[in-house]
Amino acid sequence: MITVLFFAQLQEAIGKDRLIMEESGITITELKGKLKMEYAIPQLDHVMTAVNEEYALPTDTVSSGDIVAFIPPVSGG
Amino acid sequence: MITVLFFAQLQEAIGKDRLIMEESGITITELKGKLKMEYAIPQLDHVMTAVNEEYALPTDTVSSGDIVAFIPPVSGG
Amino acid sequence: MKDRYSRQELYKPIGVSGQKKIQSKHVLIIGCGALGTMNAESLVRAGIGRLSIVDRDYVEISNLQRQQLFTEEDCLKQLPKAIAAKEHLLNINSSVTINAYVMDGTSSNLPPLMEDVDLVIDATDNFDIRFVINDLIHQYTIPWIFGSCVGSTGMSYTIVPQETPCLQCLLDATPASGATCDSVGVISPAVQMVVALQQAEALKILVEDDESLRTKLVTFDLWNNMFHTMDIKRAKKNTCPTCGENPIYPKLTYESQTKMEVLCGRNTVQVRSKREVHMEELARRLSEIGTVHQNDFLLSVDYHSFRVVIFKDGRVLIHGTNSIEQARNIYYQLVG
Amino acid sequence: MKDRYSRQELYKPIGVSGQKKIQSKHVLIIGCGALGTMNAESLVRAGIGRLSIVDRDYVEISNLQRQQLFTEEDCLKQLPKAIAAKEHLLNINSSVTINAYVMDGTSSNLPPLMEDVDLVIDATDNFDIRFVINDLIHQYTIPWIFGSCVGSTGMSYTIVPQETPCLQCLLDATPASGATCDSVGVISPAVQMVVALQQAEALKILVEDDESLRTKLVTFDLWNNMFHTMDIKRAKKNTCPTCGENPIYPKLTYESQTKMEVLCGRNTVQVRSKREVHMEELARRLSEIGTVHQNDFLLSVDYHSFRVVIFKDGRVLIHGTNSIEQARNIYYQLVG
Repeated sequence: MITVLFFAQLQEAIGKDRLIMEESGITITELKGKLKMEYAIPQLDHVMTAVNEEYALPTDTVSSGDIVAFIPPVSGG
Repeated sequence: MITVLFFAQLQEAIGKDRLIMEESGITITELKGKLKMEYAIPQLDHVMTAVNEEYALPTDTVSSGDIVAFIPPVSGG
Repeated sequence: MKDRYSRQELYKPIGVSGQKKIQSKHVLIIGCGALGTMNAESLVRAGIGRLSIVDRDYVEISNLQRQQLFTEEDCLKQLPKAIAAKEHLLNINSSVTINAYVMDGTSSNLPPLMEDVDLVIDATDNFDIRFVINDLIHQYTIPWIFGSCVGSTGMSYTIVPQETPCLQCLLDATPASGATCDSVGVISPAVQMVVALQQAEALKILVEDDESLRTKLVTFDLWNNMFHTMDIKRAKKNTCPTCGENPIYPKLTYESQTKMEVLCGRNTVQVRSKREVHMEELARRLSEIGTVHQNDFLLSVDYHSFRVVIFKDGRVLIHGTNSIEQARNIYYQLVG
Repeated sequence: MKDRYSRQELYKPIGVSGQKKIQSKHVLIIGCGALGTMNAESLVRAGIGRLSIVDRDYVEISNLQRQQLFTEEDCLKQLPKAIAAKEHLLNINSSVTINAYVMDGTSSNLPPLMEDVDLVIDATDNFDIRFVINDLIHQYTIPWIFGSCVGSTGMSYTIVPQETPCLQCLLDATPASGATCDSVGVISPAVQMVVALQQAEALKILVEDDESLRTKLVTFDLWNNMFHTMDIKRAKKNTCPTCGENPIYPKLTYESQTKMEVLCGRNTVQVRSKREVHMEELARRLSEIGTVHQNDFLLSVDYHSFRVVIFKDGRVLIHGTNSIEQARNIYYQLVG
């Protein structure tokens, strides 16, 4: 079971600010793939990913208990 | 092993913003007692205490792995 | 002017209907220092309907480092803060109704100002007045947003009568003393952070989106990069004298008030407070300001042209003034 | 005026010596909108020695909701933001030297402004210019503090050349599009929170307390009560074209610049950018602004009196203007 946090405009695409997913042992790329199948979130290709508050690479593996955050760069100012 | 976080003027009394202590199974009151023996922090009687980000009572017990935060009320504005 | 609030109306949780609500609401800000001016500017820019501001002070040069709105000219003119703020706020948004009250808010004079108010924002600098506000907002059933800062630290917490624990639940008694900006300083980012937390909550309350309110107390330290939230549901007490089942609003009684009196012919004001004084802690803190002399019964310190003597029972003598106003400022600056 | 900075000097990590350092430093703020005005006011109150501000815009009524310093009169006079800001800042602190540059910062005109600067603060509204700044500050070895906000969210991150990962490391390519304040709105607490984070870091850099710098990227959402930090050490790339071992500063080349040209006699400006366009995402976002027409090759939307056509290859036509300045604003407002 992993917790996925969504920031900024991703929240609107998902309809909430977090999801609990019954996943484990998958890569960030695979996780993104699953989310894209279920939700209309094309911009998931352009976000930063953190696992347990640390910058994550697409090939990193997510384990049960991890907290994944998808953080789209915000441009306004 | 517990992590103790100190806010505001407590940091100055302790000399740093956190301590790692080899304690477990003691109450908040006991923990405060130990800290007062070691450091000159009289104001520890007037602070709020959180254990794992939840408000704690003096009789609550702290276990290994817990994060305790001592938060003195700040009055300025 | 129809585009004025467009960026706020575009923000979905507010929208056009939320903006109309904001423009129909009345907010009371108690205190017009660092937190007060910034909260006031933020609400006036957001298009609040009516804003009432209470403050007893005048603009001083040492305020300019962190208190928005005020200019060097306000300082030269020694304008009361509430008056100077009102003038600048009207230049920013002439459509807002602003009531400026130059007075020392107390349990006697604040009640009339509570009528017709949708939200109270705490921008005070001491716990005496915060406990009075805590009682008043429960008596009048108005939400309020506690905020405070000192050094690089600060805290904020939203109190909703009948819903959340109140300040009395959280802090059993008035803290003996809190660090004050006059003893350990303050930097403006700490102010900005507290106001950000307060203003987000204020907008939620004004557009009636209570479900989004933060239910936790936030504490932070920007210099040490700490940000801590605390769930305080457990702090709520059914026996609380303010928000419990049988409220008596203890800080609204005459006896509980901090009293000031001029000692005739002595150029001295005496302060009598119900609060406990922790002598060692106070001595340590006041030593930042000047040489502290201490014995078993009292401690004394020189502060500007004044001599301040603090007795163990909470009584304080401020030598060098016959002005209760001036004494009160010194008292809260040093004791917090 | 010796008491002016007393509350900052009392704060131990600054002290009297830190205050002297602040007064000897020069900060460049790029952008003078919501983040820019608030950062500028904060630094001027703190007693910064010299402040340079770059901005291409004029004060508009929709700015007043969240952009500090500006008044209704500035708006009526249609003053350039940098000029209006300078005037208000000097009323707050006449001892600060302020340079106001009314211009569109680019890789061509920003380099001379980098000379002699101790710190750059990002207060821009698009990633094109942020990547240019990222290259420049590495070329000139100046720390900079990235900040951005939209809706109730924001982020900040401190970039120190030769120490931390840079913006290029973090975001492999310019984001195809970021949500902008003109499409989804913004509330002032989000601005205040970003500025609090930026200003705390700014003061640390100015007093040369580099050990206290935050080493994490902060993201928050004030409406949803989220605060998230991300350790980004792992993002640093030795092969990074900006901060790696063989820097080429890719965004400083002529080819990489976003180019604007007036199409003769057509009342249209054409924009050519190297950035990739994600049509679905853009369409979804622009539908908040007006009816979007889309086919396999392009999408179009009406915005105020303009018609904007965006092609898949990144080319954009802005119909209804012959002004490159105006077109540029519209471009960044819509595409981000």
